[in-house]
Amino acid sequence: MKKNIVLGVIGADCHAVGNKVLDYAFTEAGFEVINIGVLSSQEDFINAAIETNASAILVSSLYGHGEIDCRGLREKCEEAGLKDILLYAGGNLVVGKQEWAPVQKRFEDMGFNRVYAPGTSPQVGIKHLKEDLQII
Amino acid sequence: MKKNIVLGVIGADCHAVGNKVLDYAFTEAGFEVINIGVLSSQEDFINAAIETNASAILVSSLYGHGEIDCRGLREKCEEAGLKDILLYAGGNLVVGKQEWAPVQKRFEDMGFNRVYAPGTSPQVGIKHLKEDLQII
Amino acid sequence: MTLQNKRLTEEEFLKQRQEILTHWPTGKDVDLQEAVDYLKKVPEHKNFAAKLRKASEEGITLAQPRAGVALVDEHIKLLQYLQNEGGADLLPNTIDSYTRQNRYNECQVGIEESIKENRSMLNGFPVVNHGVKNCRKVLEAVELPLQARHGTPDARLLTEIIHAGGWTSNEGGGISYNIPYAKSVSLEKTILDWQYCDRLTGMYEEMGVEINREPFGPLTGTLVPPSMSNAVAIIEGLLAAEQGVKNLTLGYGQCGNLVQDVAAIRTLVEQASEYFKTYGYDIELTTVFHQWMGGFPADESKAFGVISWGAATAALAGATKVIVKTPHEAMGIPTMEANAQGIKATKQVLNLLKGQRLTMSKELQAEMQLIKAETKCILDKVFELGKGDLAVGTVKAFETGVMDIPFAPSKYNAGKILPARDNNGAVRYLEFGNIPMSKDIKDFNRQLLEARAKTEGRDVSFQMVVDDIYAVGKGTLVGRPENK
Amino acid sequence: MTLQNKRLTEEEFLKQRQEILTHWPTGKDVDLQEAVDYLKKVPEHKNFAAKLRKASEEGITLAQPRAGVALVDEHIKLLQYLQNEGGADLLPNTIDSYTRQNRYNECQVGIEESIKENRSMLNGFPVVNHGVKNCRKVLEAVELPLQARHGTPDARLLTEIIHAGGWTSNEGGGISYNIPYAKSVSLEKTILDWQYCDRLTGMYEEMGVEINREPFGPLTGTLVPPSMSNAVAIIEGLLAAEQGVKNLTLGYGQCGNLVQDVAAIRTLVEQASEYFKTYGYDIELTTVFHQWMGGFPADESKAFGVISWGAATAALAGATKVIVKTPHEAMGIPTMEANAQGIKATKQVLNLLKGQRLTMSKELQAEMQLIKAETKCILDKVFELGKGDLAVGTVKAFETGVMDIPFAPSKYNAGKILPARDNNGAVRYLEFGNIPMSKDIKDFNRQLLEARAKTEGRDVSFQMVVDDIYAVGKGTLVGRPENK
Repeated sequence: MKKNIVLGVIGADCHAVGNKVLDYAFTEAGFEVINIGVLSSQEDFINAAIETNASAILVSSLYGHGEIDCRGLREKCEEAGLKDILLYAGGNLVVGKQEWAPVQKRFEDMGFNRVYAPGTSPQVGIKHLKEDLQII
Repeated sequence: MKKNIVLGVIGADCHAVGNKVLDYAFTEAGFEVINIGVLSSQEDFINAAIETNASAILVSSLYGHGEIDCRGLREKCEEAGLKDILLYAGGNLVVGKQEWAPVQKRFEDMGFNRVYAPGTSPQVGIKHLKEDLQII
Repeated sequence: MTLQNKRLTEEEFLKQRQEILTHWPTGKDVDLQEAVDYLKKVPEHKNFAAKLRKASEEGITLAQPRAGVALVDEHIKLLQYLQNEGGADLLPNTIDSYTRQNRYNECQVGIEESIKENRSMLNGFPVVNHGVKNCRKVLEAVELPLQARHGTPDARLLTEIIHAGGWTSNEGGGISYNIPYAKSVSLEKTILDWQYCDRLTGMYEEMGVEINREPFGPLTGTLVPPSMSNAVAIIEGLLAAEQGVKNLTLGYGQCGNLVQDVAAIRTLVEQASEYFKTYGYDIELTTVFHQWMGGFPADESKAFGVISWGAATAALAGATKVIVKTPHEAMGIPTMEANAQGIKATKQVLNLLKGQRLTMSKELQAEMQLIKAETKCILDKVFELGKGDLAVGTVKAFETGVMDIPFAPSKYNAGKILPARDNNGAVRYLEFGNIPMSKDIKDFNRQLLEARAKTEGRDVSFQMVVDDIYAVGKGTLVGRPENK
Repeated sequence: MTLQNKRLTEEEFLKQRQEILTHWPTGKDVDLQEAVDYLKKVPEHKNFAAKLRKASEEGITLAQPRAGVALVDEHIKLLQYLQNEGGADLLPNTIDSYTRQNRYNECQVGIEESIKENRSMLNGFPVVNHGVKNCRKVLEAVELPLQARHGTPDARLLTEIIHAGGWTSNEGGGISYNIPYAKSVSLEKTILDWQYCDRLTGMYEEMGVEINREPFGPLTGTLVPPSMSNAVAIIEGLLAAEQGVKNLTLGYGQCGNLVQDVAAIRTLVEQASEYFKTYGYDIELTTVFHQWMGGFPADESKAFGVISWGAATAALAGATKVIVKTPHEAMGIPTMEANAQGIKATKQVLNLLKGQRLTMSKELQAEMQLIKAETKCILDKVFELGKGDLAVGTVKAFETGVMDIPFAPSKYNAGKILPARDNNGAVRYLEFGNIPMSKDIKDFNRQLLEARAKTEGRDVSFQMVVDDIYAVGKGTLVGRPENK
C-alpha cells in the first residue's frame, strides 16, 4: 500500500515551482502525495495529515521566514495526536547566506527529523523517506 | 629648461603599451623623456641617465619579475656617480595579488624614492616628480 | 462593485479610501494634498519616471537591485551601500512577505524579533508598519529614485503609504501580483484593488506629480513563454492606463535564448504601443528586463556568469532598466556586499555594451513575428470573452484557461499549460491547455520540441520540463538527459 | 640561410637541430623517434589536435586558462586544480619571461629563489630548464591536452622539449612572437626560427603524431584592428602550412564590439580557408578567441563582467576555444583560486549559450566585408613586395610599414599607425601610416572616427587613443572625455 505524505509550502510563501516538482518526484517514487500547495499554515499541514492518516509532513520554505513559520509545529502535531509523524523541512530556510550546520541544528531542535540545505535534489529526500519509513 | 628623465621597462619584460602612454603623458607635462623602451637592463637605464644628465629614472615592470630585476639598481647608480638621482618604480611589480604595503616597503628598502601600485594614473607620478624636482 | 475596465469615479475611490486607511494605524498619516506638496519638492533626480525618461532618451540601460530588511536604519544603510559601493542607478524597497499578505501583526513580531536578534528576521521592508514618515526618512537618506517591489495582491494601503512617503514607483498589477503570489484570492478582487492603486497614481499625475508604474513581468519566473508574459503586461498596461497612469514600465524575465529575449522586449514595446494607440492612451513607455529568475548555480563565479549574461542581453535588447541578481542567489537573500557585487558586474557589462544592440536578422524577425502572433491570439480571445471589456475578459480568460501561467500557485489559474525549451534554449509551449493559438503556431511549437526530443533520444514529456527547471542551476540552459 | 617561404630540407633542419639541442643541457634528452613512440601512446583525450577537432565538430567552445609557476610539483598542483575545480577543457603551460628570452641561467636563479622563498619568483614554467622528463611528468599528472603558451622569439629548443615531453600544442609564430614580444630581433631571424618549429611539427605529423599549432592572435592586445591581426594570422598560418603543419588554430583578441568581434572570427575562418585552398594546403582549421587583453578593472565583480562578456562573444562567434582571464587580471598573476573562478564564470556562460550564434544581419555582413577588404589590401601588397614569396614579403611589409602593429615594442615595427574606437566601440584606423588601404576604406574609417569626435565635442587625436586604452579598466568600452 502506498504511504500518504503531506506536501506544502509554509507561511506567507508563494513559491510554487519547487512544490510542483516535489509533487511530481515523490509521486513518481511511489508515494501518495497530498499537496496542500503554497501559503499553507501549520494548521493546514496538520489537518491534512490527520484527514489522510499521513506518515510524513514535508515542509518547504523558500523565502527565508522558515524559522518563524516552523516554530511549534512539532508541539502542535503532538497536541493533535500525530505522535510519531515524520517532519522534514527544506528550501531556503533562513534569511541570507548562513553557515549550514547551526541552521540544521536549530531546525532539529525544533523537532524536525530531516533538514535540507538549499539545492538538495528531491532524490535525497526520497531516499531518506524510504529509509525512515522502512520501505525497501 | 626642461628636465631630462629616463623612462623604460626593465628586465625581460616586453609590455610596451603603458610605456608609450607614459612617454606621451610625461612629455605633455613638460619633461624631456628619454625612452629606452622595453627589455631594458639596469645598465641601459644608467647609461642613458649619464649620457643625458637625467634627473630621474622611471622604471616600469609589468610582468611580475620587478623584484628580481630592480635589486641593486640604487647601488649601481651610486657606483656610476648618479648620486642623488630619483628612482621611481611602478606597474605590476610582483608576482600575484599581494598586500601592497609590504611590496612598497621592499622597493623603498631597495632605494626607490617612489613606488606605485598597479593602476596608478600617470598624473600621480607627474605630480610627485614635479614636487620632488621642485618644479612649480 | 462590479468589475469593469473603466476609470473609478471619485466617489467610488474615496469610499474605498476611507476604509483602506484604517487597515493599520499608519494609514491615518496619509494626506493626499500634503503628499503632493511633499512630492513636488522631491528633486528631479529622485523621481523614478523622470530618470527612466532620461535613460530612454539616451538609449542606456539602468541597473536596479532588489533589497529590503526589517528595520529602517538598517534598510537605509543597505540602500546607501548599494548606491555608493554598488553604483545602482535606481533603488528598490523590497517588501517582506507578511506585508504582501496584509499580515501586519506578524510584521510587528518580525520587527521586534529583528531588534532582539540583531539580524533581519523579515525578508523585506515592512513598509505599512513603518509608515509615511519612515518612507520619507529613507528617501531623504539616498540620492536615487525609490520604488516599492513586493508581490502584494491587495496593495492599496501600501500604495497610499509609499507614494505619500515620496517613493515614485510601484511594482505590481492585478494579474501579476495575484496569480504568481496568491493561492486563493480571486482575480476580480485583485484587478479591482489594483484599479485603486492605478487610480491613485492617476490622481497624482493629475495633480502634477509623476509616478512610474511597473507591472511585474516575469510572473512565476520559470519558463514563462514570452507571448504569455507579454499578454499579461499589455493587459495590465491597458488597465493602468484607463485609471490615468501615464508613465509605464513593462517587464519581461530572461528566458536565456538571446534572439527570443531580444524579440520579447522589442515586441512588447511595439505591440503595447499599438494597443495604447488603438485605445487612445497617451503613455510614456519604458521596459524592464529581469536577469534570470529561475534556479541559480550555488557557485559564485558561475552565478556571476549568469548575471553578466543577463546584463548583456538587457543591453542588446535595449531595455530601459535591468533588475539585478546577486552571486548569493542560490542561497536565498544576499548580503549587502553580494548585492553590490551583482550590480557592479552588471554595470560593467552595461557600460561595455553601451549603444550596442542585437542587429536585425531573419531569425530575430521570425521570432518577433511568432511572439506577436501568439500574443495576438491570446489578446483577441480575451477581448472577445469580455465582450470588449478587458477586465471582464481577463477574469474569464483565466477561468477558461485562455490565459494560463505555468507553475503558478493560484487556484484561479488553470495550470494546464506546460513550457519547455527547444534545441536552442528558446521557451516553447509543450502543452497549450486551452490557449487559443492557431494550428500553425501549435504545430510550429510542437515541431521544435520534437526536434529537441529527437536530439536527446527521448519523448517529449514532463521530465523534460523538470530538467529545464533545474538546468541553469546545474550550469546549462537546456536540461539534457544526464546520459547524453 | 636565405629566408624564403619554402619547406626546410632535411639537411637544413638537422644542421640547425644539432646546434640547438646544445643550447642548454636538457637538450640532450630529446630523441625524435623515442618522442614519437611516447606520443603515440598518449591517449586521444590528451591530444590537443584531437580535442579541438571534436569540439569543432560538435560546435562547442572550449575554455582554456593561462597558468604557470616556477617549480614542477607546484605547477602540477596548479594545473590539477584548474582541471578539477575550474573545469578547464584544455590546459596551458605559460612559460616564464626569462625562458622567452632564452636566458636559462636567470631561470635557474628564479627556480632556486622560488625554492628558497617558497613562492614562485618566476611568472611561468621554465620549461627548458625542467626538460623533457618533467614535461612528461606534468602530462601524466593531468587528464587534459597540454599546450605551451609563451612569447618566445627563438622557441626552437623549447619546441623540441615540449613536444618530446608529450605536449601536443604550441603557441607562437615568427611575427606574433616577435613584434609584440621583442625589441631588437629581426623578423628574418624569427620567421626562420619559427620555420624550424613548424617543420618539427610537420615531421611529427609525417610520423603519425598530431600536433596543434596556434599563432598568437591578439598581438599587443591593445586596440589592434581586426584586419591587421587577421592578416598576421593568415600569413603565419600559410608559413606554418608550408612547413607541414596540419592542425592550425588561428586567433583573435576581443575588441569589445559584438558585431566586429563576430565578424573578425568569421572572416578569419573564411579568408584563411580561401588562402589555404589557393595555395594548396590541406589544413584542419579551428579558432581561438581571447577574452579582453587590455587593462582590466581592479574590482573583481567588474572583472567578472568583462570575463563573462568575453565568453559570451566567443560563443556567439562560434570560436573553437576561448582563452580565459581571471578576476585578478588588474593585479597581475592570479592565485590558483582566482584562475579557477575565471574558468567557472566562462564555462557557465559558454554552457548557457551552447548552440547560440549571432545571427546574420546587414550590419554583420557589412563588417565582414570591411574586414575582408582591409585584410586583402594588406595581403595583396605583402605578396607583391615579396614577389610572390610570403616570407620575404612579410619582412619587407614590416620594413615599409605596410604591416604595422599598434603599440608594439619592436624596432622592426614602423609604429606609424594609430587605432581608436568609433561611437559603437569598434576599433578603427585613426592613422594608417603606410598601410595600403583603398581610399574608400580610409575615408570610411575616418568618417566613423569623426562622428565619434563630434559626439564628444573634440578633435580626433592621440588623447582619444589614450582614453580608449584605459577605458575598460575604468568601466567603459569607449574612452569618452571625463566632462562628457
